Amino acid sequence: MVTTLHHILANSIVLLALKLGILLLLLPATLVVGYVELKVMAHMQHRLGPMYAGAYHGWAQTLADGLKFIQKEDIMAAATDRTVFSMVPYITMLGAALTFVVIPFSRHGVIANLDIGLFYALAVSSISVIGVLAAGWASANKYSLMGGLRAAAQLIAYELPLVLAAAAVAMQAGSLSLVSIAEAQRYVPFALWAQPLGFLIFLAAATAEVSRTPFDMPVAEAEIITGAFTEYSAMKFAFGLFAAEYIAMIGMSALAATLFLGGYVPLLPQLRFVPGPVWFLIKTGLLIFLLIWIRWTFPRLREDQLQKFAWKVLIPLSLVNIFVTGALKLAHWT
Amino acid sequence: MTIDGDGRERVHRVKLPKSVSFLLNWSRKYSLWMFQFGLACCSIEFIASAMPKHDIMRLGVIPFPASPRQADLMVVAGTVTDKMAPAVKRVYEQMPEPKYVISMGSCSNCGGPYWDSYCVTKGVDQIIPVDVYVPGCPPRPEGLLYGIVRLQNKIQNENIPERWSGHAAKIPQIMGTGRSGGI
Amino acid sequence: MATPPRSLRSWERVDPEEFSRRVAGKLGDAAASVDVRNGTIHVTLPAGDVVGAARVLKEDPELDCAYFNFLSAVDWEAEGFEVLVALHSLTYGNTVIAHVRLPAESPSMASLTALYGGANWHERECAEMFGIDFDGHPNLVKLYLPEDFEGYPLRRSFKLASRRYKAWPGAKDEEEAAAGGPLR
Amino acid sequence: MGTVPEDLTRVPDLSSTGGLHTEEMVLNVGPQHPATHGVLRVLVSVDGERIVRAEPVIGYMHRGHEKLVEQRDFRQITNLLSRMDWLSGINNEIPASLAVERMLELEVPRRAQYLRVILAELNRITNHLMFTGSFGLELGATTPVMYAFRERELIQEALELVTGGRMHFGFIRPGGLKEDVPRGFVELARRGVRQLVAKIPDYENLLMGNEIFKQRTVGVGRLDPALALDHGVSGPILRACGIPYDIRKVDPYLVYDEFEFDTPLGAQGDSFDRFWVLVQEMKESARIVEQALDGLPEGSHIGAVPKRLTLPKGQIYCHAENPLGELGYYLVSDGGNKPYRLKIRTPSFSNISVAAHMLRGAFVPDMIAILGSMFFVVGDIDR
Repeated sequence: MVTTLHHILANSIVLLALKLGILLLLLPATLVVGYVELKVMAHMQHRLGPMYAGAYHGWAQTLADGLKFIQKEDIMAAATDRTVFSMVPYITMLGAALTFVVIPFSRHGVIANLDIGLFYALAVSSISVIGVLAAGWASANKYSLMGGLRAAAQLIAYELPLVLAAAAVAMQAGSLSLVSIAEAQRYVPFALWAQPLGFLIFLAAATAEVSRTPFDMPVAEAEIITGAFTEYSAMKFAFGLFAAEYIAMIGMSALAATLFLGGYVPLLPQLRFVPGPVWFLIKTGLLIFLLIWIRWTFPRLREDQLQKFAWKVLIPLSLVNIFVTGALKLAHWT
Repeated sequence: MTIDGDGRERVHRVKLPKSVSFLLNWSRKYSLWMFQFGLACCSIEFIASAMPKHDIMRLGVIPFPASPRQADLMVVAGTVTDKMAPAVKRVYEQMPEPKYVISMGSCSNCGGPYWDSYCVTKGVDQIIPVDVYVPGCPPRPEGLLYGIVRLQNKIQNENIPERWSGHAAKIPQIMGTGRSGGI
Repeated sequence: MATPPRSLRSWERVDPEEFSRRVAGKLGDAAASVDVRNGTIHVTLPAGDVVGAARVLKEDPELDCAYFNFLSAVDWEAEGFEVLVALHSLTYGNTVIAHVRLPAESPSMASLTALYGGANWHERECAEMFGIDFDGHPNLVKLYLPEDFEGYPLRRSFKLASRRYKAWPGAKDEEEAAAGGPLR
Repeated sequence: MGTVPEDLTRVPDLSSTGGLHTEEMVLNVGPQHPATHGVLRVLVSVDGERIVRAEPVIGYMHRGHEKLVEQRDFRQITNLLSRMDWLSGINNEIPASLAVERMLELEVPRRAQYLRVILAELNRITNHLMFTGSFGLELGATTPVMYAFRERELIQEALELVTGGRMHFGFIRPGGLKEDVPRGFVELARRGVRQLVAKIPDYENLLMGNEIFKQRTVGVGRLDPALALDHGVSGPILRACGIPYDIRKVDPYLVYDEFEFDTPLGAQGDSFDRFWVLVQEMKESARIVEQALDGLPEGSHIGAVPKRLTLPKGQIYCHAENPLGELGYYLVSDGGNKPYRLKIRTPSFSNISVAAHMLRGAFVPDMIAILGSMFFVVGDIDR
């Protein structure tokens, strides 16, 4: 009976609205995550963080930030390539946001359940780097250029382990569809038994993908002054760097939660009454918290050290992981 | 903008609904991204104000941006020398409007203990407009926090059309002499 | 890597009196006078061969003044300038300060940069503050002040403009006030 | 010996580019840059991310202390000198008073000497804590600086209780101290250093125990001892090269010879060693403070100082171990109540003059690690 209900829901207009809502909710979600980051950071550092904006524990801090950025003067220096410069925020935002098209919030709460969902998610998530590179080039600023080049160099280093770790998951689940992958983890997430190594590799690579410490060399404030985004101000900055970073962070966390923690699938059969989206949000939230935690604890690596780490550690490890997964699969089925 | 009979520019007064103007002012008041700009001694107290004991972030002052392009507030903390003055001015010019300046400490207010030096600019207000002066040598972190609250009050009462047309006169706030370290 | 300096290997404090006798013996005629004041050895060198004397101080294993402490000057107005070169011997724990007298008109001295790399900035500072020329310095441009600054601030003849117009903060002791100095 | 070693003056071999012709880019770092904490400017020529040449440009904080003290009398100059290296006011004031006292042959009461040592060491701790935190900050770790300031505020509280100031104390007078310490100081100071010693393992674990931190600092910015001596490098940076030059030991002033403490020495002279020495020195300072608090004698806080402070004609060189290295005052008196000339030999000036050699051949991110571990205060460089 439950399945029929789902079936009806899957084709209703209500669900269509829900699907659109997911995309529309992305901006408010960045505000929430931004606020959470400020508060978590502050409490880790023995501080309180924002307390006055919005009266209660500074809940409206990021809202004020957003409203303020709208009012700021949009500066473009004379030497900038104006067209490319202006396009950058759209590219980085879009690249980050498109991932959500295939991420299942519940069994049917997915905008498009593509057969090659995983492939699609990994492909679109690397679009934003083009934006960063373009920003570095168009800004006509040496620091930005260095930031852009660092981002491009980083892309090659982390993209391979990211894809290889995801490939092992696809092998394990026997599907590239994210819904099938989540379903394959009913009650036992992959991170716990089949893919713990893959999970760690994926997390490391995903941190590099969203340029967060210890892999935040493309934006390193102390070295190259927010890198590619040195010259950006006002809304271009808010969207190009801030919103894009948070959306990418949410996106990668959601992807990792789906691939390794089972996404919307409950952790225990007894807890089936808790709806799928809640499970999904809890798991994604945990991973976001983890990323924030790492961000405010570790120093950053050097670009060449990241390359070494990616090529000499992550990639061999992920190949081993694939091999082991394949071997186990073979042993199990024969 | 039109030109008056006597050749002066006159701004068409745009009336903003009170609620809108309140909201816009409120957002700028609580989102003061502060440019990390330390010059001399005061910069240490300036850093101390961002640290656990005083935690300037409570007031919505976010000390993140390393680039002036993303900053709303510049705290000139320390002695401005004649050699540094062009750089200070340039940094100020790189900030996007609406922007605010707090002059922190006696040196940047008036030269302070270096009043007779041959290479110190006596007062940063000679090169950039200042919104709030915080006295002290150096001011205690609490002094800076009070200065920020004064700035926030000022922002909350701003007339947005005037400010954006560039016609609002900059009226600096001069704080009462609080208790401060040093001389 | 170069051989570690002797200072690394051993460390003993030699009595300043004894060390000054050693300095006097090693420098011989190169030093006009050697004496000890407050535990520091003061050597007066003629302006002619400062580098030679410094080389002896640095390279003689019994002196071993390899540590370049500072270089500066004192303006004695009509009596010319006195350049101070402070060297330290880590091995024997003594500071040697060389005094070099230069004329008030176009003072000039040989640069120590070839012997002590650290002298570079000190000489630049000295040149910009006192107007002393250092022969053989690779890059004798202004160190502190803006390019267009005129005058040599640390010369006694350089008066502070602010002081000229504003005698604040007034007399600093009773005698000065009695002599008609400005009051607070 | 003592000259610049060949391998450090040479531009590094760039054959790693495979003979590819690459263009150098001049990058202007500063005078306003987050990594130069203050207003140091470094002009670097980079090839990709490798530094081919680097030239520090200083003078952006030159305030003319040496000229200004000629206009102020001996009681006033300590107030100005306190502002020179703004992280260690007490330590700046001490040798200036010492110079005056030695010239006048003034007797300083033992209580004042002990209190000077306590205040100087507390000040050294606050200075070192600042650099402990900011070094992490520059390498991208934002949290250690917050923890460092937590302890710093505690010790600052003790200093504030005594002097009324947080940074510029103006508390050391020729002949002794401005005032005696108030009640409760001994307990507060003891609590401060005890908490610090208890928390130091936290910093050690958070930074030095971190693999990424090691990767960024071990072997980075190695300073050759001969080059260091040649440039007059002193303080923790020199000791990180393994040279036991600590003025508190080699030329004891105040009552430092009555206390038991060690001089931590590094072996490699790289960024990691410099940081390690810095952290160890805090423990040693805490040891000194504890001993001095235990043995604090009773008595007066200031000796018999003449009402009118005039110095006999003469010259004196007086140096002390500042937190950052050797601080020396060369005082020339013409018999008046003001210094005829005061040459200030600051540690940071000499320390940073060697930076050009250290930066050559490093990567741009290494520049941050090197400059961060050179522990300089711009006011101390420029005076």
